[in-house]
Amino acid sequence: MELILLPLLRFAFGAISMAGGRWTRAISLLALLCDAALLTRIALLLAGGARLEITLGGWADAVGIAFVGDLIGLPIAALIWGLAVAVALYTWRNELRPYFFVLLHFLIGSAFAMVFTQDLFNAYVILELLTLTSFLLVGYERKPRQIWASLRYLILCSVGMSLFLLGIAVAYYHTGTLNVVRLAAHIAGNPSASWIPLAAALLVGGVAVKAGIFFFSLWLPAAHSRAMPAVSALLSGVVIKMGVVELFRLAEVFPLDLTFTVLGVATGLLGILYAIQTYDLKELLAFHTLSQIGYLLIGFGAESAASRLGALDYAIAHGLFKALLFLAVGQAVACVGSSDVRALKLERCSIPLATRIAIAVGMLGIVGIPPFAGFTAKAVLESGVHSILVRVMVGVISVGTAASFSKLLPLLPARSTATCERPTTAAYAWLGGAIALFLPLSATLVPRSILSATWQWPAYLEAGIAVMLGYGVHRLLRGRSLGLPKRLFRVEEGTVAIVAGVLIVFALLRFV
Amino acid sequence: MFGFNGVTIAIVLFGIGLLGLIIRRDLVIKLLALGLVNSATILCLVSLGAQESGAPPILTPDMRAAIVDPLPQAIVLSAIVINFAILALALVFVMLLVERYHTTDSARIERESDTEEETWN
Amino acid sequence: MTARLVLLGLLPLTAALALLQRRRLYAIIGMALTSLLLASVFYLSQAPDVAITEAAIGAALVTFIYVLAIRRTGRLNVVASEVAGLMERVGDRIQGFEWEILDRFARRVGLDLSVQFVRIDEIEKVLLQRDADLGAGGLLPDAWDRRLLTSREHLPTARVAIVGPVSSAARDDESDRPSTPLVGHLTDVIDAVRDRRPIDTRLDLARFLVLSRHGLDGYRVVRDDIETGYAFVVAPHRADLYTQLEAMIEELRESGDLDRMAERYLT
Amino acid sequence: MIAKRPARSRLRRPPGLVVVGVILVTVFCLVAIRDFDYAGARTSGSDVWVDVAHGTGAANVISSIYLGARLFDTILEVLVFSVAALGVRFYLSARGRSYEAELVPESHIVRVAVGVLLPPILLLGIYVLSYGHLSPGGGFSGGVIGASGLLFAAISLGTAHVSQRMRPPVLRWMEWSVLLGLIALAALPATCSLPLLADPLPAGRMGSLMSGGSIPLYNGLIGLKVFIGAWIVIKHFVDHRGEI
Repeated sequence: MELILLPLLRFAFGAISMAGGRWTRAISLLALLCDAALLTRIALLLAGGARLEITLGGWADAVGIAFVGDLIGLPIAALIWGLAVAVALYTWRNELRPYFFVLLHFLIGSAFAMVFTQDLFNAYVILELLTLTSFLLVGYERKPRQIWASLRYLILCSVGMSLFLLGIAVAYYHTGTLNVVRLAAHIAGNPSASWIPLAAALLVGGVAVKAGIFFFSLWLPAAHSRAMPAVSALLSGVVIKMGVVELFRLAEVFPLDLTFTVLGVATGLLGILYAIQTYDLKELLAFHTLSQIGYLLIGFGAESAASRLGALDYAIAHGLFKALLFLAVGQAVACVGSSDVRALKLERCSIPLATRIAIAVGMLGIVGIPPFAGFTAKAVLESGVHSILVRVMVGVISVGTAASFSKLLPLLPARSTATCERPTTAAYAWLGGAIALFLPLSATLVPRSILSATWQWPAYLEAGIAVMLGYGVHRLLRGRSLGLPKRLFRVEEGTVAIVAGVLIVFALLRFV
Repeated sequence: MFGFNGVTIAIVLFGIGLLGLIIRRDLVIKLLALGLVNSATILCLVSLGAQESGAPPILTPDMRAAIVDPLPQAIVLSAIVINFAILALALVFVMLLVERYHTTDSARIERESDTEEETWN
Repeated sequence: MTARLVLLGLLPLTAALALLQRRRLYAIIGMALTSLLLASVFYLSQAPDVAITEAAIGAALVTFIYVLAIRRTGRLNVVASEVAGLMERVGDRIQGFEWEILDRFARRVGLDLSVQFVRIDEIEKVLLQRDADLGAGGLLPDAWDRRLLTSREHLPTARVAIVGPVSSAARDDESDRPSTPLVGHLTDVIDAVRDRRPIDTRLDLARFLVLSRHGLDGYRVVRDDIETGYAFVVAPHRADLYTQLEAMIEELRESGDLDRMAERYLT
Repeated sequence: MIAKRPARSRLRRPPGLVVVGVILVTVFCLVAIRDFDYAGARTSGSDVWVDVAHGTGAANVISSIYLGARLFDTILEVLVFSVAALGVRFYLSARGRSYEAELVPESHIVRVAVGVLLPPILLLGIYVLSYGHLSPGGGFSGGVIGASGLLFAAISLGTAHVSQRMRPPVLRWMEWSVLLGLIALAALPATCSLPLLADPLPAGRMGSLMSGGSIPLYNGLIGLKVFIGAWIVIKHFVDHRGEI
């Protein structure tokens, strides 16, 4: 009941916001409060040991849409809520049209629904609603570059969703169900049926377009870096994560360990390489989102409880940090008037102090410096990865992260002569608080034994070495371009890459 | 295996749509190709249940044959509407791009938007 | 069942043909055909619901939207200010001297003529926004934006300055007074004359004739000496139209048709 | 016509991508057709849905799934449609023309034709909508058929003419209130201790107009919503025609 009420209320608030008027902002606050109450209630029910499973409308299990609230869904729902609050605080003084709030309500409502749904076609519709709302939000300011970025986003996502629907067709034809759990039971009964690789490749490929996997999501860098900061934060923290959530669901149905590891490593490495190459600050963050999704996939592909928990942990930590970074960087860029790191460096005095502190905190968290949540999550994730090769790759990605973020170091130390202070400190404080709170919270997710095992000196040492090496790489490469092609990110290349990606996933499942 | 049936044709249409998306540069035709890709999946789903002896999924007092599987048809209705929504919005965005770049050639728009100086605020 | 198979076989053909078209309109029509075939296939696949929805949305609505969105290459969009004798509405039809020229011109170059009437001071904006190809309706050749192309004058006219109402302390040296050209709609001037409000404006001959029907007692009317004439204004993106239009006006003038038309409409 | 020839060659896509694309797509199609393993129609499992239809009382099994067992999908779909209408209006109206232009009516015949054709089209829409639970059709197709009738009127008489009847402030109000009504209708069962999205009304005698529980209600609301949404989309496209 609470599970479905959460999205439905958001939709109702969205419908009311369509009317416009001066109550729009008050309604968005009311929506946040309602969400908080419902989420608390769900958390209490779960803590009380209840298993939250409903079929919408009270229909039989075989015909209705099933919603399940569990310990994977709840933290992500909490993350969505936290980011919604941050965005509300960040845009508090901005002049926004009711239209913006309508889209926001719909986006958050559908994200809540996505977290709980167990139905493949329901997931398809939700993902489409997410695509459309986020697509409109990217183009909200109507700058031509934004429009072009979001049009590419729409086209590629639509191709991806068509692949997903084709996958649904294959799976439904052979099993007669759309429910993930029932599908898993079917496949467990006959794990070598010839259609399984095709269905898995289509479903995974389709969602991967939305989830920010490198082969598939070539629209992502442009869309994320050109949107307005609040929207970028939501895209990175919420919309992308919904694709990842669906991938995790699929991982419970199909044997996807190897696929996830391969895709994760490829995504991580390519994301990092492009991040090192670019000097556009917002683009850097966007490429980073890719590399971090790579981490998540590696964690989920490692097939151990610890790494999966670590991945979940990391998904939330990344959502918080990346949102903080996008918001802070957005403000810095607005103050300086350019998103080029070199221009920002020259004008760094005009960036407000709070913004620079926020950037520093976000950086430290993403790079994985010990007291921050990023470190814990990363350590837990790595503790579950047993293959040496994959561990090395994870290490390389860590080094790359440090290297690409070293570019931001010169921004930090300067006396502030800020002239364009905008009252967004509350958003930073909120996210900062969430990050600080996240440490004890993650302890409730991850068993104490795993947690204490990771807080050991090898992990500290590893983090330290990674940062040092990263800085070294940064000094070494300084000013030199890696020569990676930029034209990869066009529509045509994106389409070819999606088809190629589906075939690769298919080959991995079929022949390996 | 390679029989002549709805599913096969649907997948062929899907392929044609993808090729159109890759080969044609005009954005309007790209959108047409995207529409074809979407319609192809719909054809695929509808074809899952299509059979000669089946009856349409509408119950009448004197049913002579069993109805075909209605679920794919029901979910396809949602997909058609969603595709329309996507198309309408994509066309609006193409209009906005034409207003700025005076062309629907994706390569040209790509080049101009890359060289364009972004003005913040 | 054979019907269904035949239609299924046609689908890839029409789809491929549609996507191979060079002209967008043909591609759109091809895809509409494909959608229609698809709807019939759905109907024959025991899916009448899907067939209806696909026919209503996929085949009809989507096609309409595409056709509405693309630029009609076969259309000559004229933006005009309404002037009696030159371009005026009579019931559902438009007639006048300039209308006939444009009508002949559109026929000659094979375009459909479509006219939008706006206020005279908005014509320039419309043309610069590329919302129309050609401006007409008693336009004088001077004082247009430099990007617009002004055709040669097709009908001589003159400017008339109207000042007044003339008070007892009227000055004599009107000739070197700076007088403002006509801005806004003719109806504004007419309203002012009716209310006997002071005006100081210059009108072209055709508009002056309309105005004079409302009685100009008490207003001083001075005819400019400078010879001028009516012209068409062409939007910058239709330079091709400009040369053709020039050639055609020249032809009409030489054949004497222009004079005959002027006689028919303006006397 | 002003396009410069030399610029084209620089913009030409490298043939490599096309070749790779053709090969990959072909392989994809072959693989998909082979591994789909399609061997005739799926027939098993339709009994479940017949039971569902008997539960809702709607003779059209599709609409009993669409507005019964999978109602949540449909609500989301209506939201998608509303978002589309919202987006079209937001992007096209703000950059609207800054001058008033009146389009000259094409001819007398067109006007008469619209007068003759419009009522039957609207009637057909209403029929398709209100018999959606008994025969093929429903809210979406009914709404779209009605809106395409308006499309004819808008093209031939101008949108201003049609907007005199369909006034924008009223439409705006209806737009959100119908959506809210739909969500409220879905949440209503909670007040009589049924699960959300359930159907509180009696099923009725199958085959009669007053059957199907709340399905005709949903059809009506969705039809209204789609009619308005489609009209908004059409209006803006007619106003901005010929822009690409």
